[in-house]
Parts: sequence; structure tokens; C-alpha cells
Amino acid sequence: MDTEHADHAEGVELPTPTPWPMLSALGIMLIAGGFVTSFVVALVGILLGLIGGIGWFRELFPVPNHELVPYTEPAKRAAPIKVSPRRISHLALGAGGHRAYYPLRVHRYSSGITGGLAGGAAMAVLAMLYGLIFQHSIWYPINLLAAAGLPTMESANVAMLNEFHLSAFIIAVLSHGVLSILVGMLYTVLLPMLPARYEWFWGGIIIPLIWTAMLFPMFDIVNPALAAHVNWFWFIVCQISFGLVGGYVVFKSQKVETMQTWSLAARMGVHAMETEEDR
Amino acid sequence: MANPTSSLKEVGTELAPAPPGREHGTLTAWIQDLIFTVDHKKLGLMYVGMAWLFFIPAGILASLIRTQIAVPNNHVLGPEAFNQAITMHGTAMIFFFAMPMVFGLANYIVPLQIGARDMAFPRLNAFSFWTTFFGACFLFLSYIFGPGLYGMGAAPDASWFALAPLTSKAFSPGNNIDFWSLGLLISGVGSVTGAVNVMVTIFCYRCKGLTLYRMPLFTWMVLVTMFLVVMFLPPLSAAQIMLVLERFFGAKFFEAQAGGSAVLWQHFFWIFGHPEVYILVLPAFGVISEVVPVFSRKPIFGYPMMVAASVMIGFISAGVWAHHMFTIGMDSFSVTFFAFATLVISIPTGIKIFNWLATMFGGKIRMEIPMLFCIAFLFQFLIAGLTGVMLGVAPFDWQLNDSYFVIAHFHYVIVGGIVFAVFAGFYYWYPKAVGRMLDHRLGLWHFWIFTAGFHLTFDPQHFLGFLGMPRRIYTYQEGRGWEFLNMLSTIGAFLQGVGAIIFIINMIYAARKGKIAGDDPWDAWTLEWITSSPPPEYNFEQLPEVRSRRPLWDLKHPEDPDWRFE
Amino acid sequence: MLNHQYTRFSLATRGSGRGWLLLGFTVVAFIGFLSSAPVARAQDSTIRAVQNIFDPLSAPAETLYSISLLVMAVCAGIFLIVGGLLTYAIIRYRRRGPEDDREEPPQVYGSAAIELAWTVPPILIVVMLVLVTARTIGEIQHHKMPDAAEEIRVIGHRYWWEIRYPKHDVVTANEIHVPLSSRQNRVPTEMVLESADVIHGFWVPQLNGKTMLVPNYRNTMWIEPYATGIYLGNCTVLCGQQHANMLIRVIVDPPDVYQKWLDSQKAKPVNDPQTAEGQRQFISNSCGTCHRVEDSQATGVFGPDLSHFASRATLGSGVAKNDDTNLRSWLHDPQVLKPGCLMPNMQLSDRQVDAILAYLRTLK
Amino acid sequence: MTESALFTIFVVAYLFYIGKSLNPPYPREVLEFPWLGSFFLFSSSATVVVAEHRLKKGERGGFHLWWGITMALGAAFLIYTATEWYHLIYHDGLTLSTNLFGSTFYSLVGLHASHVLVGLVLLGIILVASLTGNIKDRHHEHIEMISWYWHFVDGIWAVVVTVVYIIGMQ
Repeated sequence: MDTEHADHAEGVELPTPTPWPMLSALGIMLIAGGFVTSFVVALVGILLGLIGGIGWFRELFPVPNHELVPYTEPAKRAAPIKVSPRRISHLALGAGGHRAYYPLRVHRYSSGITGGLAGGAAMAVLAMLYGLIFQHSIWYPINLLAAAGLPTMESANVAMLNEFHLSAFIIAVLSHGVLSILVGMLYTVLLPMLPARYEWFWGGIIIPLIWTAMLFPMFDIVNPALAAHVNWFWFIVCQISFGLVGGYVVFKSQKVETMQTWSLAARMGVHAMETEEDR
Repeated sequence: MANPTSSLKEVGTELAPAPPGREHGTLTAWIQDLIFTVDHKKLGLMYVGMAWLFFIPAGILASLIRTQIAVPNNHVLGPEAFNQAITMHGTAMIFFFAMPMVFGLANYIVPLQIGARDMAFPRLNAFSFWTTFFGACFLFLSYIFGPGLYGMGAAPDASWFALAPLTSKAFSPGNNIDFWSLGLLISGVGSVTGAVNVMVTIFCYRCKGLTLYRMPLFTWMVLVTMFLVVMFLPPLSAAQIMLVLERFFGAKFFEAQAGGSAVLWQHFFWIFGHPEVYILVLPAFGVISEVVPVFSRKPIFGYPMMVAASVMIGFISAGVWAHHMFTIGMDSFSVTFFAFATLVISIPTGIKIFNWLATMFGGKIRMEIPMLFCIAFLFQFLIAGLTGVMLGVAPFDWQLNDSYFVIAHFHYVIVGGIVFAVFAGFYYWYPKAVGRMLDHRLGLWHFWIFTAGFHLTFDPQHFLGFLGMPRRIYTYQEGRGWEFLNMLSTIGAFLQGVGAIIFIINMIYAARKGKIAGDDPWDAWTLEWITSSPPPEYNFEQLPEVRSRRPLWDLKHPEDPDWRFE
Repeated sequence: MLNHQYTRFSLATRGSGRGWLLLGFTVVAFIGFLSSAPVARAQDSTIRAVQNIFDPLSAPAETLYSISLLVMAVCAGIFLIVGGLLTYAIIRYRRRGPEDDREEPPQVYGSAAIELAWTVPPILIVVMLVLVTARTIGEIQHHKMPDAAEEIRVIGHRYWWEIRYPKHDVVTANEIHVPLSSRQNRVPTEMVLESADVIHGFWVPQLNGKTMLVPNYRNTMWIEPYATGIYLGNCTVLCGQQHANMLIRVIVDPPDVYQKWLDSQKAKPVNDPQTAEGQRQFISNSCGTCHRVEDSQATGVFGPDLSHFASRATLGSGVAKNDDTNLRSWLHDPQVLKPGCLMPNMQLSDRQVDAILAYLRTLK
Repeated sequence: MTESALFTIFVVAYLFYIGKSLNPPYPREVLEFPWLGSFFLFSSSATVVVAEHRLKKGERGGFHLWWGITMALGAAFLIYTATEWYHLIYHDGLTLSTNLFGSTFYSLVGLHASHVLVGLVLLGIILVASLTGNIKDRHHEHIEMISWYWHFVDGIWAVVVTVVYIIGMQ
């Protein structure tokens, strides 16, 4: 089977056409047909299948059958590929309009993870502080967060919310951790796209406010328990604390260039490093 | 699997002389050629031809179904005929339209795209085609040989997922269910051997320089698809073997009286059934990933992510099957798990949509017919994906499952997604296969009528689902609020039929009178366009050598080739 | 718990600003739907034929409704954003004329950063949806039933429903009477769903989502309707030829009416001497091998229990009104009204039909 | 891969229905651990390796001998299975249609036996071809594949034994 297509001066070797595969397939169908009609059909099917199988085997053994297919006349062959007359336009590196789509430099993704964790921790500390001050229990906010996924927490009263529940704790930590890391990662990408001078303002305050606003209309359904008990001021303070702390950690990290920017810059016939210096 | 490099040097020694008696032109010669051929291009076209051949009866059945439920208390089809129609429509469309279409495109395009002369096992390829074809014939023979009254045949009538106890001898005494299971078993053999063949071809027969990382996306998606076929068709075959054993030899797999479980069948069926959706849709993604860049005049955005997303889809699709069974009374943990897996699969799919979008951004989009179909695909697949998210949220699914919403959802996937991608691929590759272009004006008619028909058919069905209409009912009473929407839907179905007829006319017309295409009508970048249209039997005079993902771009723009940036 | 659901319902749909905000998100998805909404609020308050899943009238359906609003809002938002970008791309970046053909656009391969940016938000959404989904599933599946809860067993047969009230020893078919629940007097109904033959599906959208009835399995679901009326529903899993006419009627009665109905079903049928001939025909034509009539020789279990047949409003699992014309047609040949149902044509003469009809009419 | 998936489904069906049969005979009453059959099959895996080794060293005679022994062991395994089934059917009255255990047992073990049979046919073809002197170096690859197939069949038997005779009999 490996020697099926060999080149020769006058043409290419290709497998000889053969009816045996089709005959074997027909045999298989007739065997199945025997099930629903009568065994005679199945017998014919077995016979055909055997003939096909043996014919097929002889086709391959000891050496697969081949025929030489001559090359077509030169006039009918494919024309060689012509060089395209089209010019290729290039992105002007660093031009304002394109920066939003292709950030030239992003923060390290690892900084996103640490930033997310830091922001998440800050948020958690604040939330638990709130719980301690107003409800005298650090478990209160944790249980409320977990209520998004736990039906038992959803209908719990304040006393229950103040207790420690392992399942609620696990759910809250997991979901909070995952969300924090993901948002942190998002920050590494988003921050360079934001207006350059006020990154801390946009990333730290406006973005948390935006997502709080987006959450607001669906809060009832996402987490009814939290919606029922929420203190909006503290809620927003917590969100902003995430934005500020997480954003800060990300912001402070070194920016790295992505492969894409490099090859993109190189594509344009402009040396990447020079362009960087130009900026 | 054989290692191709080890014996490449070893040239077959016994060359047959030019085969006698194979003259061309006459009908018998043509038929003989069909039966004898082992050429991947001819077999690919045969697959595609088979797909359209079975598209016609399945489409007619669809319009009959729609006619029956256009108005309440209708009597076009009786209950038996209706159940047969839905079963045959579903089965034929999935297994004998969509699957052969996938295999046909893969057969035709993949060896050309990877610069190979043929498939790895050309004779096995012919065998795969013929088993698929005979399996389909076998199923449709039930209309003649089935156990119907008055000498008429009767097709299988237990719906395309043939839920277990209904298919047992006690509830389906005739042999029409046997036609279903045996027919699909036969064609299943063809699909699996075909898939192995394509996989080996892709792994072993790539031309020089074509690393996996440079492979065209269509080929990549086909590769993932074939993995899925090989992994997930056997569960269906196994379940069907059990069904055959049960119906012919009295085995007790799904019989309730013996303690058998009807749920087990559903698990087996959907372990196959859900990956099947991806088996069909991934090649469609592949087509889109070929067409969108060429007509936007930009390389695909985020190639590595596209590949990674496909592979991820392939993996995750193995773990979501039970979302078809949310209403079966599973415990809450399983329900949550499968809801989770289902929602997760929307992430790589979303990445793909964004990447196509980003490919279009900043491009110069040429609104040729293939691109129009791609754009429609993107819109419809977006909606299909979102309704899929709705269905994935298990509590919502408890309302929507088995309702017309589901019908609308998966027709959005299969018609709005896969069929539109197939049309796009057809307009794109038809010139390569035939040497002539499909007509642009007819193409526009086809596109607009079919798209309008599609939306008229399936948009109202979402709302029918909201209004509580269950699927697979052959009639309904007045006053349930379903009349108007059903009527709309039926009109849309006929509009789609008109669109499909225009397409067929276009194909026939173009084959005779279409504009001569030339080797590379779209100014594209992958290897299939380097050879003549239609390609010679041996594909390439000399096997090409590639240095980047877009070998033809490199040749067309020697001043700024891709390989410089890899 | 219940109070929560009630308040949430009112929050989400009526009055509250938040609810309107939410609805605002879903307006696009609802356009077509709203056009059918007037139908949904049909005049007839007794027969709720139009079962709109966005007009829930029972506790679990309402919980499903609220999560579906959330999901639809999220999906509508994504659709607007992505669809908008797509439209923008098509309009902004389309080829504008032959001069565009002279130049290729910038060849951009991709950007890991932007891909990360559009990968993360979907993950966030998925995490949120999974949490909400998990909670809702638990809320519905692990709902604690009060002691007063009514219990019924629904057994799916090919093309009809057998209904049993184990607490009251009542057996009926096809028409499910359940009590109304109110805030003062919570009476949810717990349903045990079983099947006698193939898989069926139970779905009355305004009461709850659907659940399958699988042979050898005992599935459960519960409803807690807070509006009276007759709710129509369907079998949702293809079960054979008459799957389409395996209709469900759930009749929600105020507690006193419900109690009255229970009492009437418990009462023994009166043996009216005038219909003795009908009863004789009923037995001699072996109707009793499949049907059961209390206090008689008819003890069949394959067909619906007919002990209180005359008290039902429909025939053949809701396929036709239970009036004399339809019943006569049914007795002559059930295959006319319900082709493919399992009751054979008994080849009765007109006289026999009249006698049996008169007898059945006494089974109140 | 396909075959593994196919077997997986039958194994799952078997596991799913363990202990769910409603009427006797139950596995514990009628099954015996197939020491002999397992011995035949597992040792044949070793002999096929030896045969291959001989072939690589160019010892045609040794290859024929060990290849023949492999076939004999495979055949012995099939005969063992046949006697087991004969005993089950005529002595214990367990058939495919008796109960869930019968259905799943015969289908799983039968599926495996059919693979052994296919393996035997393939081995036989090679043996005949080799004896008639038609095996060239170019076919060694195929021989290697067939021996891999044989190992695969053995591996499946290990799974089947675990499921049917160890887990299923508890």
C-alpha cells in the first residue's frame, strides 16, 4: 500500500481500478438482507462477499496491482502560479486606530493570575470585614456568595448564614478564586487597551462599576439570597477594591511583547525593535 | 498502521499494461468506471452525488411532514406514514446526506490539500463508499420490502433515535426496525473504514514540508472529525448489534420485563449521537475556515487557537451526551455535571466564531456566493449556539426538551450551519471539481430564497416550542396557539424546496454551460488550487513542497511570503 | 422558600424596575414571541389551551421561568454584541470596487491577547450560569414537600394515562384533578411517573417542565399550581402511532371543589336497572377484559378504568369531547377518532352500541 | 480504537446489568474461572513474539513452528470456549434469551471469540503464504500488524476475564 503512487518519466503509477470492494460491500448488504427476507439472500451475500474478499486479496497479494497513468498533454496541465500584481497594505504600527485590536504589548499573564488573586483577596478581606462588623461573622459573605449555587443557602436565614458550612465554603472559595484569576487575566489584556494615562481609574473603578451594573438587573436570579441581603455600598466598595488592587499588581508588572506583534511588525518590513524605539 | 516512508523506494515491479476494454463515453463504460474506480476524486464525487441523491427523498419527506402539520387535524399523512416520514427524514438526512457529504468533501479535498496522489488505502476507500451506499439503499428498500399492509412496504417508524422499548418486538412487531438497525450497521462499517482511511492519509501522506502545524484548517477539522467517527460510531453499532440480537435471537438487553433498561439504550445512542453533531459540524467549520480567509483576503485569525478549539471540541463532545436526557430523571449531580460540560463546549465554539469575525475585520470582503453562505452561516450558527446554551441550562431544558424549540435548534445547527457550509463549499470547490463556475445570478437567487425559506421555517418553531408544542406529533387540535406559526413554517419549508431546486438547476446548467474556471478562480492559497481544474487522475505532476500555511500565497507574493514569519 | 418564588415572580415581571431592565435585554429575542402573546392570554379562563412557558402558573414552572429569563437575557446580550460586530464587519470591510482588488489588506495572523480577552468573558458567563443552574436544579429536585401535599401516581400507557390517588384509593384516567395551592394553604402535588410499556413524557408547560415515564423506573416531579383551570399538555416522547393524541388534561380545582370530586370518585357506581341490558352487553362483548368498572365483572387493566367514565369531559385521552355523538362513533369503531389506538373495533351493532352507551352514561 | 470502543460498550452493558437478572441461572452458579482458556490465550501472545523474532532473524523454520503453535493455542482457546458454552447451554440452560446475564455474557464473550476467529484466519493466511514461499520482506510490516492485533485480542480477554469472571461473579 505504500508503493502505490510512484513517479515515472512518462506518467504516474496508480492502483488498478477493481470491482472487488464494491462486490464485497454488496455481499455484506445481502447478508443483512437475509435477516429480513430469507436465508437464500444471505447465502448469495456470503458467496458474493467471499468472492469479493478473495478477489480483493489477490489484487493486493503478493504485490498490489498497478497501472501507469500517463501525464496529460502539457496544454491541459495546470499553469504555473503567477506572481500576484497586488500590493499588500500594511498596518501602521502604533497607529491609534488599530491599537485597540492588536495591543502591542501586554502584561505578563502570570501577573494577571497574581493580580487576580491579590484583588480577590482584597475583596474577600473587605467582604469579611463587612461581615464581621455588621453581622459579627466572617462566614456571612462567604455563605451569601455560595448561595448562587447552593439551594440550601438560598433560603437560609441570617443565623444560618452566620455559621460555617463546609460545602458553602468550598463553593465560595472555588468560584471566587476562579473568577478572580480569570478577571485578573482579562486585566493583563484590557489594561493596555484602556486610555493610557488613567489606567488605574478605568481598570480600578470604571470596570468594576460596569460589571456591577451589568450584574444588577439579573441579580435576583443569579443569586437571590445575596440580592435579598446585599448592602450595595459595601458591595461596590468590594468590587472596586478588586479593581484597584488587581489592577495595581497587573499594572506594575513588566509588559511583554507578544509573538504576534513581533511577526506583525516584521511582516510590515519594519523592524520590530526600531518601531518600539520610535514610540 | 503502515509506515509509509520505510518502503517508498520500493517500486512495484509488476506493472499492468494499459487496461483493456475501458473505453470512455458510453453509458456502460461510465457505469463500469463507477464500479471499478478507486480514485479518491471520483469516489468523493460519488459520495457527494449519493448525498444529493438521498437529499431528495429526505427533503420530500420533510415537506410532507410540514404539509401534514401545517393546519390542525390534517389528513395528508396518517399516523403511521407520519412516523415513518419523520424517522426516514431524520435518519436519511443525518446518515445518508450529511455523513456522505462530509466523507465526500473529505475524500475529494483532503488529498488535494495535503498534496497527495490518493488516499492511503484506495481500494478500502471504494469499499467504504459502497457499504455506505448499500446501507442507504437497504434502509430505503424498507419502503418496498417492509411489513406494510396490502403489499406496500413500511419504513421504520420509531424516530431516528429509536428509543428502546418501542423498538422491541413487542411494540414493533414487523421487521421495519430491522431495516433501520441493519442499514445503519452496514453504513457504519463504511464510515469507520472511511474514517481510518482519511486519518492514515492525513498522517502519512502529507507532501514535503506540510507539517501538522501548516495543515489547512479544513484538513485539520476533518482529522478531528475522523477521530470522532472512529471513537463514537462504534457505540451506536454496538447498541444496534444488541438490538439485532434482541430482535432476532431473543436477547434481553432493553426489555423491561426481563429487567432491562430503556435508559441504557439512550446512553449508548447519545454517546454516539452527540459527537455525531460535531462529526457533521466540524467539517462545516473547516469549510468556513477555508472560505472566510480567501474571500476576506486575510489569513485565518489565530490559527493555533482554531486548531486547539477543534481538538477541545472533539474532547469535550465525549462528555456531554446526557444533556439529551435531562428529562429522564437523572440525579441532580449528573444533571449539573452534564449541564456544566455542555456550557463549557460553548467556549471553544465561541472562540471559533470570534476568530472568523476577526478574520473578516480589516479585510476586503468579496461578496461572492460562497462568502454569502458563510456570512449567513455565521449568523445562524451564532443563534444555534445560543439556543444550545439555553438548552444546556438543564432547568430551562426541562421545558424545552423534546419540544419544537429543540427542532428549531438542531435544524439551525444542521441546516443553518452544516447545509449552508456545504453550499459555501460547493460554490467554492465546484470549479475545481468540474472546471466550470456555478452561475452567480442563479447562485444569488438560490442564496436569498433558501435563506428566506430557512428563516421562515425554523424561526417560528422556536416559538412553537415556547408555546408547548412537542415534537413528533402528527396532528394537533385547534386552539393551542400553534396554527399560525405552523403555517408559516410550512410555507418556509416549500420556499427552501424552491431554493434547493434552483441550486440543482444551477449545478446542471453550470456543468454544461458555466464559465470556464481556470486553475485558481478565487485567488486562493491552498494546494488544491495549484493543479488543473478538474485535477488529473494523479492530482499533481510533481508532488508539491510547501514552506508555510499558504503555499500559493508564497508563490504569488515572493516579495512578502508567509514562510518568512513562521 | 415558596414566598421567595412568589416575590421573585412579581419582581421579574411586574412593576419592579429590575424586572423591566431584564426584559429590556430580551426584547429582541421576544419580538416574534410577543406577537403570539395575545393568544397566550386567551379569553377563556377555564381551559388553558395555550401553554406558554413564559406564563407560568405553578411554583416549579416559575423557577424555571426565572432562570430561563436570565439565560435568554445573557444570550440576547451575546447575540447583540456578536451579531452587531458581524454586521459591522460586513458593512465596513466589504470590497468597495475594483480599486480594492489592486491591494491586499494587511495580513494579520492573530493576537493571543485579544483571543484571551474574548475567551475569558464566556468562561465567566459559564461559571455564573453553572452556579445558577446547580442551584435551580437542587431547588426543584430536592424540594421539601409539606405534609399536606397531595400524591398521585401517573402511569403512562400507550396513548392514555392512568391516574392513581394512593391517599384516597381513587383510580381514574386521562384527566388529572389536582388541588389549588395558595400561600395560606400550600398543597403541592407530588407525582410519581411510571410507564406500563414504552417511554412517555409528561409535559404541561405552565405547571412544570417535562419528565419522562420510563418502564422499570420511578421518576418524580411536583407541581404547585396557583390558578384554577384546565391545563392542556402532551406526551412528549414518541410512543407509537397515537403519540400525538396522548393528551393531558390537568384540572386545578379549589380545595373544596377538589374534595367534592374526590368524594364522587370514591362513590360506588349505581346499578341502574334500566341499563342492565347495556351492562350485560358490556360484559358479553368482553369490554371487561380490558376495562374495569367497580363492583362489576369488568376487571381489566389494559384500558382506562371506566368506573366514573361519565364524569370525564373527554374521550380517548382528550381526543374528542365526551358527548353522545363521539361516544357512539367511538363504540362503533375507535379507530375512526383515534386511528392506531389499541382498542379494536368490536363490530357492535347499533342496538348494542346504544345499550352500552346508555350504561356508560350512568357511570358518574 | 474502533474495536476498543465497541468492546467498551459491551463491557459497560455487562457491568450495568450485573446482578439485575430477574431469573436464574446467575453467574455465580454456572461460571467457572477459565484457567485453561486464559492460559492458552495469554501464552499464545508470547509465542507470537517468539515467532516474529525468528522471522526477523531470518529463520523461516522457527517462524513457521512458533507461528503454528500460536495458531494451535488460539484454536485451543476457541475449543475451550465452545465446550464452556456447550456446557452452559445444555447443562445449565443458559442461552442468549434466558436473562440479562445470558444476553450480555454471550454477546461479550462471543464478540471476543469472533475476534479470536478473525485473528486465526489472518494467522492462517500468513502461515499458508509463508509456507508457499510468498512472504517477502515487504510483508513483514503486515505480519507485525497482525501480531499487534493478536496482542490486542489478548488484552481484551484480560478485560473480559476481569469483568465477567471476577467482578461479575461476586
